Amino acid sequence: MRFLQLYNYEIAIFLAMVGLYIVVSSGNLVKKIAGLSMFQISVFILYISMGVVEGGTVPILIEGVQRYSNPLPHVLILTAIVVGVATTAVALSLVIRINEAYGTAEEDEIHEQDESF
Amino acid sequence: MLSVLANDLPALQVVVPLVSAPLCLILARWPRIVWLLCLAASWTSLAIAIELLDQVLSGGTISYAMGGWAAPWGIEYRIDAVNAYVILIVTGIASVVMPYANQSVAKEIPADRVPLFYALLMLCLTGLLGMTITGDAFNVFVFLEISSLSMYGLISMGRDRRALTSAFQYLVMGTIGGTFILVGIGFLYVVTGTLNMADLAMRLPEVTQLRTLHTGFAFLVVGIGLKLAMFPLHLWLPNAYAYAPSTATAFIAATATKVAVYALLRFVFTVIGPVIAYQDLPFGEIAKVLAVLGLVTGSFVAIFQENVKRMLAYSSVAQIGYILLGIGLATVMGLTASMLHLFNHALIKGALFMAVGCLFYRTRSVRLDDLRGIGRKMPWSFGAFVIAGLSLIGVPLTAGFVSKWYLVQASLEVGQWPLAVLVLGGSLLAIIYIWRVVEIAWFGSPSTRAAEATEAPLGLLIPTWILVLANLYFGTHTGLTVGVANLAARTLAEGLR
Amino acid sequence: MPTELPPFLPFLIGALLTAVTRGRLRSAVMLATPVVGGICLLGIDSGALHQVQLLGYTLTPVRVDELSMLFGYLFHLGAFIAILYAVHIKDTLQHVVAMIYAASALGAVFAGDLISFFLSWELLTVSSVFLVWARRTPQAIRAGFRYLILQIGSGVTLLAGILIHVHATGDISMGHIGLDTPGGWLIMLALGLKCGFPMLHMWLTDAYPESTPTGAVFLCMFTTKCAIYALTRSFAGADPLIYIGTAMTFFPIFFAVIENDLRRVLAYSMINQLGFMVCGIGLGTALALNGAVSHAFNDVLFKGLLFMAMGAVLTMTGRTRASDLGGLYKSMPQTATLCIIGAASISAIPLFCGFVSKSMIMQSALNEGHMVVWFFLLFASVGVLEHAGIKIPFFAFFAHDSGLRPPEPPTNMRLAMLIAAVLCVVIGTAPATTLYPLLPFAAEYHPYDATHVITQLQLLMFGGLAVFWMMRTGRYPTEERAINIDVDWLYRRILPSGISSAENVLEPAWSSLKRGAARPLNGLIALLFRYHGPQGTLARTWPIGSMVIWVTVLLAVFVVVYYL
Amino acid sequence: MNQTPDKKRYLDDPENVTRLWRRFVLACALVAAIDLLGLLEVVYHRHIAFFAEGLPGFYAAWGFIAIAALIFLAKQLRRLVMRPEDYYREPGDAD
Repeated sequence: MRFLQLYNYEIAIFLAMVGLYIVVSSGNLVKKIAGLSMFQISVFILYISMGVVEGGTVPILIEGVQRYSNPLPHVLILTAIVVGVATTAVALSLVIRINEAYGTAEEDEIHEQDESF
Repeated sequence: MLSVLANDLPALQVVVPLVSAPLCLILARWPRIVWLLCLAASWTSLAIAIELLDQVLSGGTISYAMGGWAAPWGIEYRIDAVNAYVILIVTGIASVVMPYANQSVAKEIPADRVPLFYALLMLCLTGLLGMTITGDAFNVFVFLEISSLSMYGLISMGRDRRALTSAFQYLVMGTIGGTFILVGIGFLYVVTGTLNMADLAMRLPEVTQLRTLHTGFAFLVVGIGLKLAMFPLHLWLPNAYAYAPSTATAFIAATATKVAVYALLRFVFTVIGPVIAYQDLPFGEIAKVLAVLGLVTGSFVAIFQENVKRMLAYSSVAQIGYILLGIGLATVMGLTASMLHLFNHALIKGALFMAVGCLFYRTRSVRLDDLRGIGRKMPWSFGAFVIAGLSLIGVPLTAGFVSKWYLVQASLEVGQWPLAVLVLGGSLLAIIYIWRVVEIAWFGSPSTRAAEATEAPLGLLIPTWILVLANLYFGTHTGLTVGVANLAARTLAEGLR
Repeated sequence: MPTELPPFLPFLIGALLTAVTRGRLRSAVMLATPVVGGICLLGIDSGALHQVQLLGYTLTPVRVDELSMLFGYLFHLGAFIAILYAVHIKDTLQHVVAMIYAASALGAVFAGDLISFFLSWELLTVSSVFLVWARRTPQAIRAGFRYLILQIGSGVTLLAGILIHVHATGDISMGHIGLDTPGGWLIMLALGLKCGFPMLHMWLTDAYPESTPTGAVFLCMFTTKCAIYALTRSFAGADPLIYIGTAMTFFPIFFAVIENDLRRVLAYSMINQLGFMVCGIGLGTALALNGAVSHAFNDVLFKGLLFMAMGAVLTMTGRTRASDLGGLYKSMPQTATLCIIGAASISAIPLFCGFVSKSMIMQSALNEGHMVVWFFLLFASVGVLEHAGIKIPFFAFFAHDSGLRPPEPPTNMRLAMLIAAVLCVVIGTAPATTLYPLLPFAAEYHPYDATHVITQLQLLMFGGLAVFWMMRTGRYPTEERAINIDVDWLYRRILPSGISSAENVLEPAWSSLKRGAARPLNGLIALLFRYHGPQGTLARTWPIGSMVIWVTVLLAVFVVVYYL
Repeated sequence: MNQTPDKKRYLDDPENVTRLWRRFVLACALVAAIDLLGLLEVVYHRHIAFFAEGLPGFYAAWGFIAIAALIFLAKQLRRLVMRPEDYYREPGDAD
């Protein structure tokens, strides 16, 4: 039943694939960003899963607890989350500008307009 | 005071541009002061970089504990011949681009966004320098994202609305690349429990057979490959270079891919180690195949481009093929060639994009059609383009020749004749696409835009010609570049053979 | 110390000064350059004078020995004559590139290693093409491009040959190379293109007649002579050169007979003369090599003289076609006389300089027992008399009167021609005190003995007799306002039409291939085609989705390959 | 380019040209005659490296035959390679 024990890794892989699939399949730029975020989040889960120590608890000092999870991946992922938020913010603002310039946020329509030049 | 600072040079290398970025916004009401600040920051960076290289060459590797936290736990800045050399390239280009920026930016960016532009440029510089200088794997990711995010902003400031879509494309691709790198670093962490590169290098040999490691390496290579525009992951690059403002293009084209190449070298040679990468895994073969594909397709596509900046961008893809080829050969000679081309290509592409920026400054277009006959109207700008183009082709006495010479030698050394032929063949293709521009821009009858053009102002010409002359200088005085590149290659290749 | 100066430096400095000065000052600078350079050269020491480190090799940009000194003197002399000839024109571009051109020729003959030689070789190409372009006609521009492409081809071949040679032997010195390695063959091929090997000669007859009147004089002096120098240095005694050289003497004379443009006749004649030299190099004995280099020396003088005479005609009348000219001796008697001296020299009439050098090569062929070669050479030397000795002066200055009465060319042009003509005669009459002491190889030769003089006179006079007899009886081919196609036809006509017809043939095939065979792979092929295709589809920006697919594909490739 | 009316020149008279021609033929005959004297070792000593050189009048004959052959062959070559003057010409070319 090793397969089931690794469920959080499988969720991470599943999320990553779903996220990438959305980026590939959806023509809408906002949805692409959503997919991208999902892809990033899957990696956060991956990292957090890595930090798990069997039987450990959250790495905050608690009386009587000996086993803590590894705090380092958590710290790292805080940074990564910040990066993810920043990326999403930049991406969304770009979409706003694109929408102003083209009047649409659909990728195929944008390409159509540019090729008409 | 100075001696105290001198001990903190590695930190200052990153902190100086980092601090100047918010200052740009605080001083936004005085654009001229903003520019002067950035100029000072980039020149200071260059001075620090020169000092660091000097220290490394005389005293060996510098290790600097960030915030006083010792190495495996804290973040270490670790400078050896390799990254001292790359830092020199990045700061050198920044120092030349910054004087150029003043007039070019004023013309291309709306006045209210100029301070923002400079802030982003400084952030970008920070990110690139940080990526290079740090000795911590995760820190690489953080600085990579700093540079990437600021690059998206820089690109989106182009006047053409396609700059926006290009920036968006790059953002999606860059984020995927960054995330791949993150995954790769995570896998390395899982198998070793450390993020310090030197520490990783020590512990990885214990776990060479683990698939986790192999998968992590695959993620790293693809992720970094995206940033360095390795074929076929280069698709974001042509648009990004083509529609960004001239200054941004010149800076990014000359530095960003170089730093990504550095990151690849660092991970392959220092962290993973050449034994695993080349002997256990076929990294060398894949790199060679992709290098050749990039070299050939990049050059061919460049021939057909109607937009000069896009043409140069595709040529960058081809030139990255050369660099990758040297890495794929996995010999000291090959690495020397790669390191040399890293430097020389920065000079070449910087000069070319700056020259094109000069043309754009007067004609407001980079389409070949509009540039018809411009050569005779703007002989100095176009002369710079031609000489840098000769260097790109690899004509003797220019910098481009030196690196190609070494690359050919490296290919012959391992008995790979076809590669040497390909390298020379690539030069022939470069002749074609550079010649196309020369033929149209020099011999064509002037277009309406070209007819009204006059020579670009000195503020643009002088920095451009500095890079052009650097191309000629380093084509004839190879002592410095070859010496350092060879030292860097030997540093990298310690684990080789 | 003047002796420490690299021989090419005075010319480079001269080029710089020429670019910034004007008027009389510039004329003085230009004329002083070869004089100063020549004085420096007189005092130069033998041996490797300058060495620099580049790319891990020790380069020797200046290496002096007797062979390079001979060419050094020759190029200074030639440059002085050509500069004097050109000094009146007001075209900064031409003056500057001519100086750089001379400098690169000197760089080539004094280069002590293959890399320096290669650099000079490329500079030779790049500077010389401007002498063609300076004519500024559309034809000249196009001819210049064709010239440039072939010459760059020669440069690339040379570089490839050098790389292979250096890699095989580890030796970069400019010395004997020989044909033992593929590198040697490539180097010879590259040199061969520059000195007009058969089938590689077309740039010469294509571009030289399109160049400016003064540019052609420079062109005829340096490029091919550098190639002769290099062949002498590196391929002396290579057997194939004997036969290549013989072919070079032989085929151009037929073209020269029927060619209408007199400067093109001279270009063909040049290949013919180069053939004698190449043949001598191939024979490889001390006498033959002396013959080759001394013939190169004399060729600069008499071919330069003939090009100057035709350049004078072109300058004064604006035309060089035989069918347009004639009767010019009436108003240009001095030019006509000087031209005849050049014609006599190239025809190797005794007392003129061609006689004292060509005989050495002919004699060597006999000595070495190459009878067939000797017969062909003899045939070719009579042919020279026909097209260069008689046709050039006859059709330009005599023949039917064209009615043109141009005045004599400017004084400096006449003076330059006079110097060349005087040298032709002086060397022709007193070779033992002028030319022979300069020769690099140890071989005694005395051209003036009764048998040789009389047989040569017989040969030439009866050849002349045949020409005039055919002219008087109408058997001589008339001057036609026409051109003759040569090997360049292949790429000026056949290649372009071939490409377009191939397109016509292949286009339907390609589209049916796309339609029929490729349905399952349609996506992939469409992807590839979009990528490699013409610019229309390439201008398209890629959708983000397909980029991401590439990322995943590549990741999959890496993972799979790593797992295997 | 036109000057004052030409004065009559020596070569303008066909008579004179014919006269020159005859003199040239005579000179040729003389040179050939010397060869015959050389054969008899009268005037000078002939040295011969190759049997053909020993034939009387070899050089003279070879000179004449070579030119005749050359011109004949060149005329045949014309059929193969001669093209109109504007063969390569493109619009806009100067004369």
